[in-house]
Order: sequence, then structure tokens, then C-alpha cells
Amino acid sequence: MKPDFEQFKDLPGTTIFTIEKGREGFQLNEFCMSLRKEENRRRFLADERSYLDEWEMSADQKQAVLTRDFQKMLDNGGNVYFLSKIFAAEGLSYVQAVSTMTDMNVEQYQAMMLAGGRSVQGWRSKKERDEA
Amino acid sequence: MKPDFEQFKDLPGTTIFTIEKGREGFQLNEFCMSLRKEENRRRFLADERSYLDEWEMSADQKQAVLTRDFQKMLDNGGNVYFLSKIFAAEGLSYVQAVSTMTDMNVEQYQAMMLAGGRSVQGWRSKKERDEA
Amino acid sequence: MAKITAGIATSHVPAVGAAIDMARTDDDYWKPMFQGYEFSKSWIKTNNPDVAIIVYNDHASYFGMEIMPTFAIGVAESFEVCDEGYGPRPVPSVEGAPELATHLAASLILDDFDLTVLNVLEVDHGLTVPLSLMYGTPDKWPSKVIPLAVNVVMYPQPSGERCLSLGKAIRRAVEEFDEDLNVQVWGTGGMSHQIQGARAGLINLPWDQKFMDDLIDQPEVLQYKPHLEYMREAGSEGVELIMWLIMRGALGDKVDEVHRFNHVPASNTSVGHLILTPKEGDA
Amino acid sequence: MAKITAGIATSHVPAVGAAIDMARTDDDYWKPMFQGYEFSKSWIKTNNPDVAIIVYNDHASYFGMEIMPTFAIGVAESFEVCDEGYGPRPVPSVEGAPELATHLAASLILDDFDLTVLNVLEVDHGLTVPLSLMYGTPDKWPSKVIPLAVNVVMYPQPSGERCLSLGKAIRRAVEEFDEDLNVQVWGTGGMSHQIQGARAGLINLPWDQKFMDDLIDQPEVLQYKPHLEYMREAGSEGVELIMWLIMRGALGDKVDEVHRFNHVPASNTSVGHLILTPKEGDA
Ligand SMILES: [Fe+3]
Ligand SMILES: [Fe+3]
Repeated sequence: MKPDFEQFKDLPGTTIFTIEKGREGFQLNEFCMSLRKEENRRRFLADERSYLDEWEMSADQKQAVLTRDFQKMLDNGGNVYFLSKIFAAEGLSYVQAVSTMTDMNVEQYQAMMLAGGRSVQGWRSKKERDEA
Repeated sequence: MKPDFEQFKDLPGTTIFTIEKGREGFQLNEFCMSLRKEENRRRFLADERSYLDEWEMSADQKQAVLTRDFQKMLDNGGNVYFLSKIFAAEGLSYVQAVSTMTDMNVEQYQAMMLAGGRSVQGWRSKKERDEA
Repeated sequence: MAKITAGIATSHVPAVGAAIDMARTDDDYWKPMFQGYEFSKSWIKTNNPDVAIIVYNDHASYFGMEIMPTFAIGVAESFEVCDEGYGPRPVPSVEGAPELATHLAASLILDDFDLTVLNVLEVDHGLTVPLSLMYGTPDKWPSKVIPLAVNVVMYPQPSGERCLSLGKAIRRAVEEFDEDLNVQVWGTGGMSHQIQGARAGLINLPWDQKFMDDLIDQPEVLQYKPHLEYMREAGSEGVELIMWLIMRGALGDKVDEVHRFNHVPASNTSVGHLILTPKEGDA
Repeated sequence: MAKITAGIATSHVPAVGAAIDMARTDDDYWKPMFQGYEFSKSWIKTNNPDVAIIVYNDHASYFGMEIMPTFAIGVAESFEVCDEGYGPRPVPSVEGAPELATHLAASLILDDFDLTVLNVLEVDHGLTVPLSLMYGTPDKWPSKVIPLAVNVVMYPQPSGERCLSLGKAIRRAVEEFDEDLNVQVWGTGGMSHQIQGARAGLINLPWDQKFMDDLIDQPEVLQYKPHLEYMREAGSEGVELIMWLIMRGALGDKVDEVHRFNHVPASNTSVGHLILTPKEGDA
């Protein structure tokens, strides 16, 4: 069956990690995997720039990591389970890191979750939101 | 479909490498895989016993390696593609190593191959050979 | 003869593991969620399996992108616990069931499931959080485990049909195993959640509950739900729910609902939990 | 639209690689064998594919027993050459075809083939010896390659039916790729050989030739040959021939035989080689 990589583009505020994205983000995600080792976490946090220079990542990917711009990392082939190794290295939780990708601060995001989470109403499709 | 690991026992002079054998021979085959690195080949050949002691192999498996008893390695879960790393480390060819598992010396074995190889006649089944 | 006696479904949120490990299960935030598992913890005391086949996904913890299997089965004696970036969870390592696992792997490959066989595997929260939810904090897990890792992270994930068929094949394979064993299949992950992008925090409880209904009553229909619908309605990470289909396939045509629970939220996630048993007399 | 224009089958004996690397192809022992590939080397000059999908098996060279996929596909930009214990073969590294490979991998997974996806892979003689036989000793391989690694070493191997179906699915997937590409599928390994045990050295040329006949004329029948028959009649390593079924499945119903060659022995092995093209006008 012909794969349809385009179908996901209609999802608002969502980046689907495809086999193609996996190629694009390979070095970025490999860097993240290296942070599963405590020693590497320490080396990375001690000198981020030179640790990143050990990986064949694009300048955009490195910049996104340095500025903790998770949305930009997603746009450049990162996947959130890989990227979690970056915020785990700093002791941050998923909620703390994930909320930075939204237009809320962490308190607002937590309040939304406690109130039952983000409603799917209005978030089903870009067409519905006139973003298409 | 229920796996049939017994069906292969009727093959004379043949050890089929099954998923069960793979568990039995795991450490032996891991040791073999380590010999893909030139440095490890050198360390192994320099002091075989202490190199082998780095692996959680059974005494039988270690003994079989030390005496280059390839049949015994097969009996203990080895697979020939893994075991080839042992004889490759010594610069031996497949023909040189494989012939040691037969009742021929290497010249006889090579002569048999040049003459068209071992005939399947008489080698199809243990029953046929009254070995069953 | 081995027999599949029950199926368990549960979310496997990492923060739930952290709450257990830090003894925060009585906190106001966590208490209502853990209460939903109280029934299950006492139920499993009298219904403990010899072996739990745990269908889960790795979250970039053991597999990276170098090698990404669609379905992988662990046949080892034991499985260590991954360091997911915070240090390994302080839980016991997981004991395998190599005899049943090799039988199962071989049987499934002969049935044309193209499994990857793992003699080494470290397991992450996807597998250990369900153990913690069902068993609490023992020194040693009370059942042996066969890990069945499914790619749900990278599109294309296996289809719903493929997952349900795999479950059915697991049922056949277990029933062909000669030893008398009590076997459960656990399906983990989900329910609705999205942990990335501007849409992060999405929860769709009515959809989750309908998914549970369909899983119980009409998995044959549910299997055709496209991955895009999971992602649209239940968030990008909601697609993990295809793993529940594997569990459901292993239970036969009809099931009884022993326990059902929903809670929102645990961290970013809608938590869902089911205990199902094959209907008596059903083939 | 991409198109599968030919299928090539060939044994992939490591000693053949060594003979090429040491420039011994004119030795009395080797000359008759290499002569059987002279036609092929000139044929491929005018029929060179943009991409060769090479179906092969790893021989404990890259994969060990830690992780053993049934089917694995390489989607990387390039693939280095393994050290199989004698140092890596002195041949060029292999250039991948990532766009077609990701399309192909995704398409096959959507068709319920449970592939393992490889962003990193080193290739062994199973893949490089066929390249050497077809292309000689160039500085750079003239075609891009998609490696498709099949477990033929550990029982249970995939069934014959599964292999033929995979080939058919590869054909459909290639034809759905939007770019105009000339694609070949190469099936490697075999023919009869056994390189272990007291029965080592087994060769069964009549069986090999019948296998070739059936592969060409009645693959639909051939697919049901049990693995035990390969092992019994063609030696324990003869089961590699199931990989030729994948190639054959990719060529459609009817094929024309462009070239056929047999030779005994190369080292421990019966060498077989075919060039087949889909019959004109065949769907
Ligand atoms: Fe998960
Ligand atoms: Fe081979």
C-alpha cells in the first residue's frame, strides 16, 4: 500500500514522526540516545556546544537544542521520546518540557490538564481552524 | 503453527541451528562475534584461556574452542557462521575448518569437492543409514 | 497445555512510575488514580499468571533509530531496567520465560509474523509501570514476563488488523505449548494523550471510553480504525492503543469485563485500565 | 513510475570474494566459475539498474544473536563493509537509495510485512560478493543498493510462501514509487551446500537445477517446499535459497530466462546464477 506521508499535515499543532522524519532527524536523535548514560549527561551539561559538535547535526538542530526549542527540534526530525533525554538530563518532567511547545506557561498547562485536558473541539484539523 | 524442533534430528551428520540452540549457544556465539575486531583477535590468540574466561561460557564450550573441536561447538549451541570468526582469526578458510568435522583430511575433502561434492545418496536420513 | 486466562489493559505513563518510586501514591494528585488499581492489585493476588506476555513499546530507551523492529520478542532469562535519562527506575529486573518465549516466537514466525528475536533487551517504563500498577513494590515480580515490543513511535506502525491477528496467533501458540501454564496478555499504552506541539495536552475521554466499549464488544470492527483517526481524536501518542488490540486478539471472540477504570489526568495522559477474561466455553 | 526490469540470482560464496580480491580469478580452479559470469558482466553494462534491491543474509557479521530480525531493510545513505574476521573486503562501500528505501519499507509495513528498519547497517559477503560478480572491481559500485536482510541462519526462517509474497509486495511498492527508476531485485545465497557436521560438502546439482526450473516456471508450487527438504536435499545451508523466492516474486507471473549458469564447486558450494526478466506485456 502506498504510504501517505501527507495525510498528517492536516493535524494542527502536531508533528507526526514518520520513517522519513526519522532519516532527517537521525543524528539529532542519536545525540539524544547518548544521554541515556549518566556520564554523557554530565559532559553535555558541562559544555553543551562542544558535546553537540561531536555529532553530525545540522546547525539548525544544534541551535534548537542549545535554546531548548523543542518545536524546532520536532520540525528538524526530532521525536519527543528521544528529546525527552535532553530535559531528563536537567531533571525536568514531561509536563514541564511539553508545555513549552504550547502557548501556555506551565501553570496554565497544568491547570488545563487538571480540568480534563485540551478539548479536541477546534483541534481536529487545520481546515476546521482555517490554517490549511 | 507449532514449531517442530525434532524434525531435524533425522538429518545425519547435521546440526540445525534453531532458536532453542541459539539460547544454548548465546555466550559462545557472542564470544565469536567479539573476534570481528582485529584487536580482540590478537588478544584471543595471545592468551586463549584468559580471553575465554571473559565470557560466561560453559566449561564444555570453552574446552571445545581451545581444542578447535567444531563439532562439539555445534553440539553446544554454536553456529558455523559465528564459529567462522575463530578459524578466520587464524587465517584458515572454510574448507580447512569444515573438513575437520568430517571423517576426511583436508586433501581428501578437497578432492571430494572437486569431484562434485558429497553425494546426497545415503546421507538423506538417519533411518536410511540405520542410525535412527 | 498452557492457557490464556485473562487480558489486562493499562496506560503506562512514566510519571506514574515516578509517583510509585517516590512514594507519592497517597498525594491528592495521585490518590484517585491509584485507587482505580486497588481492585486489580487484590484480583491479581488470586489470579496471578505464571507468565505475563506484556505488549508494550520502547520509548527511545533501548532501541534507537539505528534498528527499529515492528514486532520484537524477548526470549532471554532476564531483562534489565533501562536508564531513560533519570537513572533506571528502582524496581526489580524482570524475569523472562525462555521456554514459552522461544516456542511463541517460533510459532509466530511459522505463522508468517516477521518477528525480531531478542536474546538481549532492557525494558523501559512501558513495561515496568504496568508491573508496578498491578504488583506494587515487591522485591521480586511475582510473574515471569515475555516482553513483546511494538513500534508505535514511527509511522508506519503495524495496522490494526495486523495487531488483532497477532493476538489471535498468540492465543493459538500458547494453547499449543505442552506445559501447563497460566498465561495472561497485557496490552499497555494510551489512552488519549499528546506530548508534543501546540496541541499538547489533548485528552478525549468520550473517545477513550468508546474505544474500550469497542475493544470489548466489537474488536473486529475496531481493527479497521485508521492510525490517522487515533492521532486526530486521541492525540499523536494515542496511537499506542493499537497495542491493546494485540491483547484483545489473544482472548478469543467473547470476553467478560472484570474491571474497568478511567481517570484524567496522569501527567499529560488519560489513564484507562481493563481486566478482561475469555468468556467461559468460548473457543 | 519506478519499474522492476530484471531479477538476478546468484550464490554469494565468501571464497569467491577472496578470489576476486586476490586477483585469482584466472587460476585453473576459479576460471571456469568466473567465465559463467562473463555474459552477465557485459549484459549489465547495457542493463544497469538505478537501484538494486539485494536480498541477502547476514552471516553473523553485523547482526549477532542479541537481535535477529526476520526481515530487515536498510534505508541509509550508505553502508560500510563488515570485518568478517579476515579484515573488511577491499571493495567500495555501498551507496543506499534512501528515498526509494523509505517508500518501500513503509509500503511493505502497511502491507503487513513486519519489517525491521535499519538506519545503520554494515554489509557482508552475502551482499558484496554478488556486486563483485556482476561489476568486477570498480572504484565505485555502478548502482545504488537497498539491502534486504533475511534470517536464513536460525530456524524458524520465514516460510517459502512468505518470501514469495514479500517479493510480490515489493513489485507493487516499486511500481507505486513516483520517480522514474530502473530497479532490479537480486536474490542471493545457495545453491546446495553444507558447511558443518559429518555431512559437510554435500552437493546436489540435479536438485539445484530442478529448483531453478521451478523458480522460473512454477514458483507458486515451489513456495510450499518445506525448509526440511532444502536442508535434506541441498544441505543445511541450502535453505538460503528461499531468498531467491523473494526475487522471483518481484518479477510477476511469467519470466524470460536471459542467462543461466551452474558450476561445482566454489569452495564448499554449488554455484548457481540466473538472469530473468519479466515477460513483456505481463502485468
Ligand atoms: Fe507510551
Ligand atoms: Fe550465505
